[in-house]
Amino acid sequence: MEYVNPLTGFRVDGRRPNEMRQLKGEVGVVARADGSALFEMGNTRVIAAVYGPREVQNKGQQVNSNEALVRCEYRMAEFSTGDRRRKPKGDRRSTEISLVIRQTMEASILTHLMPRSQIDIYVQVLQADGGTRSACINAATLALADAGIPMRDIVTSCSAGYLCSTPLLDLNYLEDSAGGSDVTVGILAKMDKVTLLQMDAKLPMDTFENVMGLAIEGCKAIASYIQECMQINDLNLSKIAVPTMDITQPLKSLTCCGWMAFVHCIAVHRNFLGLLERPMEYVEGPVGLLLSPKSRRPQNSPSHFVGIW
Amino acid sequence: MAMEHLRWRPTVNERDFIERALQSDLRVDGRHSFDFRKLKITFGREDGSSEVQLGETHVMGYVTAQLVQPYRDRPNEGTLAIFTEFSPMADPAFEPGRPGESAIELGRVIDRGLRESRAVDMESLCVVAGKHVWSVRVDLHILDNGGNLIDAANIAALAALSTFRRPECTVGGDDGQQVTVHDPEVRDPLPLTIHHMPIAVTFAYFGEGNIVVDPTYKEEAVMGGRMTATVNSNGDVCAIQKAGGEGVMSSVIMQCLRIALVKAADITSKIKKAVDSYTTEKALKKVKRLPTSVPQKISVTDVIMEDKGDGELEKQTVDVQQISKDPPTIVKVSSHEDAQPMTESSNAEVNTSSAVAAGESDESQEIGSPKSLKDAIKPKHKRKKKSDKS
Amino acid sequence: MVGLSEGEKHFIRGGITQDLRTDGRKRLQFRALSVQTGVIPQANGSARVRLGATEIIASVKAELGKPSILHPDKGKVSIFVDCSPTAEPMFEGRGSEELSAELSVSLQRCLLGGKSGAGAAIDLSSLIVVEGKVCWDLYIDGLVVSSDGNLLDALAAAIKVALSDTGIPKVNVSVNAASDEEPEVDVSDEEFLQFDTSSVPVIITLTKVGRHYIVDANSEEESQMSSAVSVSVNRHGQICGLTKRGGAGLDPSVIFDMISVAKHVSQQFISLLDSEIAAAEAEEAEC
Amino acid sequence: MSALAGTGTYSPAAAAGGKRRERKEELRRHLVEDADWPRADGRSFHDCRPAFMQTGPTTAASGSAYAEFGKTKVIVSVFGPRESKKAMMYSDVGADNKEYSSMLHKAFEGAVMLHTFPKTTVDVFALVLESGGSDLPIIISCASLALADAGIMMYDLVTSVSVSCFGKNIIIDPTSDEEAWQDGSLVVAFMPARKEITQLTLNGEWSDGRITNAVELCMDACSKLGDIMRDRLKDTATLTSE
Repeated sequence: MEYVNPLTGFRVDGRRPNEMRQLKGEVGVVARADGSALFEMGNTRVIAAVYGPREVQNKGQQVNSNEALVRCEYRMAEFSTGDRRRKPKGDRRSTEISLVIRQTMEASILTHLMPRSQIDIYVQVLQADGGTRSACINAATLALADAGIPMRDIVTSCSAGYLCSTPLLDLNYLEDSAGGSDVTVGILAKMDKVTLLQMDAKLPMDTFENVMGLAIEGCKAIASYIQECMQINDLNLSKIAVPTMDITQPLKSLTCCGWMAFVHCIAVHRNFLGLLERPMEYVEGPVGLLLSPKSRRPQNSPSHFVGIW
Repeated sequence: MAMEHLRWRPTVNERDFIERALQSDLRVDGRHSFDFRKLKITFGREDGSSEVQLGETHVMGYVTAQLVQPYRDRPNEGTLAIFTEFSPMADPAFEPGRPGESAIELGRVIDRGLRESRAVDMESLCVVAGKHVWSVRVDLHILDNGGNLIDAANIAALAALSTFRRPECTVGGDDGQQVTVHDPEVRDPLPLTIHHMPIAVTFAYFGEGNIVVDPTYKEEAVMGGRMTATVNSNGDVCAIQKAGGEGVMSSVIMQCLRIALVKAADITSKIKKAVDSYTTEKALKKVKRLPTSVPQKISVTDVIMEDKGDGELEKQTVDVQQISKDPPTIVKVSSHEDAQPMTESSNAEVNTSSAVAAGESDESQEIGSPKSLKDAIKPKHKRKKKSDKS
Repeated sequence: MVGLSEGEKHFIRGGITQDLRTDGRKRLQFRALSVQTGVIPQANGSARVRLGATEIIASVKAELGKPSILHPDKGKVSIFVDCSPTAEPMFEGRGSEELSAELSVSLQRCLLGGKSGAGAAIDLSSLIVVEGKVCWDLYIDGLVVSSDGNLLDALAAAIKVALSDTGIPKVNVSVNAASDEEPEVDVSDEEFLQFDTSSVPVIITLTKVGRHYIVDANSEEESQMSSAVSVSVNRHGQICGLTKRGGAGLDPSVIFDMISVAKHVSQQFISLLDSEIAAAEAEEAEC
Repeated sequence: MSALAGTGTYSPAAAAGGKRRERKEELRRHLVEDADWPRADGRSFHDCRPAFMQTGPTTAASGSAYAEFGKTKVIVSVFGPRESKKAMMYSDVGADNKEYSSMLHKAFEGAVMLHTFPKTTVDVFALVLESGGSDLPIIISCASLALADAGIMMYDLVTSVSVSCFGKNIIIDPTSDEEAWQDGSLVVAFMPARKEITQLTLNGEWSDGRITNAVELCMDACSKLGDIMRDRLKDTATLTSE
């Protein structure tokens, strides 16, 4: 099959070889998550939701108590693929992708700022049309930013392939399953460093360099799009924002039921122990919080709660 | 994953020591940054079994094959599957039973390197298109985890595949669909066609730009990121796995790939040398025709894997008998049968059965003289398998 | 899991007694409903339904299959629900299986009717292509993307919308096919047949908190319930299914009262849903 | 624990009828159309199968019960209360039916005095030896007897009965043949002394007034079944005290 038209140079879906599919990012799609995002790359559509930082749920999983524990689960919806097949949960492919996404996001999350806490990233594929792991990473970046998780950089991911002697950017499902090479790259955008790199099928060294270069360019384009998205939604990596859900949810109860409920929520859900040196940055919205820098224990007693106004 | 907390974790001092040493280009075991540890490849008594020692890392590879129906979308190709077995004996962090994350990742990285780069010729494994193809199964047993499992397991897989011999079979009968599997005694079994050797080379990245190849267990516990590049000596990149972690410049990645090329050429020649000396030895044995004393190269692991004395006894007698008749034939009644009853036993049966016309029905193969209790219970397995497939 | 303080619990219960719930609703008032169709282009029909902070994506896929020997004149419908961990961290791994299975069973009970096929939401005999040989297998999948209570009602609504969005390709069967041979089937990719969704019911869950019952409870309110009754009612006011959920026993007269309230509320909800479907379809047609 | 066997029939309203019919199709037609056609096993529409119930078939369990309603035979054993990390749990093996487990759980949630066993688990294992229709209600009734046998505190015994709907007719305690042809079904789990419904499920097509009728019919049957179960427990108690 001809994946690149020899006359026009167009691909099966009408794109040029180095053309990316339409991108769409939307934050706050899951109301009850601490951060969430929908990311579309053409027909590939994924949702990412972030819960945390919160208390470590299963102490056995905590490897290093000086850093936040990052967890990730990748799941495909039953209807996400063309042929509907019920697959068992946690198959080998999903397990590997979960691992890859987790380690990629870990590379950018400032885990040392959130000791003894846990961040859960859940990615759900709604529609799979090639490049799901890239879309998941991009969605996870947006969701983490939405949750106000401190990150050292934006991570973006894009794939590229090599078919009909042409490097192709952002493969769709048809091109992906053509049996050619597929290179998925994840970069830390500002630092211009590669954190994720996966490829299969054989490629000569210099061709590989070209294909990887193309994928990196794709990542950069996605990074600028994601930055745009973040600007529109007033998200910032450097400023540690308090996730809006955590504040507004208990806020209702605060006005209704007294401040005890509020204290409880804050103390349990936000173990921002590394951040207590700068209490003023923690102030946001109509109700502010002042946490005493001395209380470094994550307890749900209101003892380390100095005052609200 | 649940056993993650059992993984060895370096103390602050150990971590500091390893990192500080790397700053001055020193590794804790005295190697240079881009040196591999000592590689030792040995082979078991049977074709298709290998044992690789990379420093303290110890992996056993074991290849078997059986006739199966091909996948519908690839009717004229055989199949290759990689299975990994992480024993808690090798590392307390390995959970017994369900494969953990790292086991799955390892399996998939090796699978990508070998299968998707089409290192093993699959078309030549086809017997009757759409009906019978050889399904090659590579079992990788991690016996000791001293770091860099992927590279060691990859070498073990390649070495085992290189020495594997499958029984020859011919197609005949009235409808041209009858498959005859020839007894290894009658016709020499055939090796696999291996187009190229994809060698996995793992790099460990540490903060401040330090890179080493072939990280040890301790270095793995300290490193910030890892990249496994699977390359062959022709200069092709077959697979890469860098699953997140420490970011590196793309120029550094290309540099690593070039280093990997050199390492791959080196390892390829080591594997080839080991395989050559093994085959020569086998050929010599054939000439000598030693009836009684069977020259064996029994590896320690072979003994470990055998769990019941009676099975071993039976196996050895079978071996002796047949070798005395015709030295090069290798009977694959493996101790693995106990570990992997279903596939292994049906596989063993293909190999041991004498030349019986095995038409479209696999049952006809089962007629092949039952030799033991294991053989006797085979039909049940067989049926089970069939119903699974349908 | 909802962790509430005593004060909050009291507030929720008190509000319900006074017919003013925490979010300002009355007892028998639904949260804001938003409907979008055609969200999964690969499916034959799909919908995204939001009920407050609860969000469901439903898809309908039709595949050609063989009818069962027991019912050669009927197609097959299967309903599966999956709860994504995006909705609740508790759902990760196998954590959602129990709830998913419970929701699937409840939906099957409400939509598929009795064993003889009476009262089914979808007329199974309309799915037959060649009797005894070829029929449509309808796979209905619901995915809980975000959960804030009242999942069952939202799922049923999403499935209703997805079914109304569903187009089944027209099938031409070659006439000369001999009776014992497999008939040749030509699936059209241009002509689609719409479903008759008029008999697809909605599910109304009445949650009993204290002495009163409320519709469309959010997860905080659900945590305060003593019991709940889910009633599925179709456009004609007929009851197609009923499940009692949750702990405490109920006096029979209370149950009968709840059923009649549910019937009343359902008619309002159906007309609301219908107008939303019409609006969503108009919007989709514009795009 | 000692065991005692006993049989008893119970029928809520109508009198028993007589003949057998062979063909299912015809059966169905009759069930739908006729006012009171005798059923395959000779019962009339509102007639339950004879109930045989017995406590203590398994000695290893803290409490157990066996129930036989016509062809349906179930055995339920109860373990506990015993220490647990999780809250109250019900498990169900044998019948490959997760649905039944959750239904069983629901039926008892409101009946067992959970607060009397903090931090403990009561495991209920139900095994359907032979499935002959109305399995779930029989499991529920049998489980309630087993729980009582185990000395688990309950507000009341939970008894359960199902009915099938055929056209305009309602048939109580259906056999599996009848279940296969029904238009709709309704299961009620009931606490007879408290007059509270703990579990109610319904599917299929039901016209208006019939739900009320059906539920009332079920409740009536449940009360009578409750009396039988109470007698069984009393018999056991007398036997032990002797």
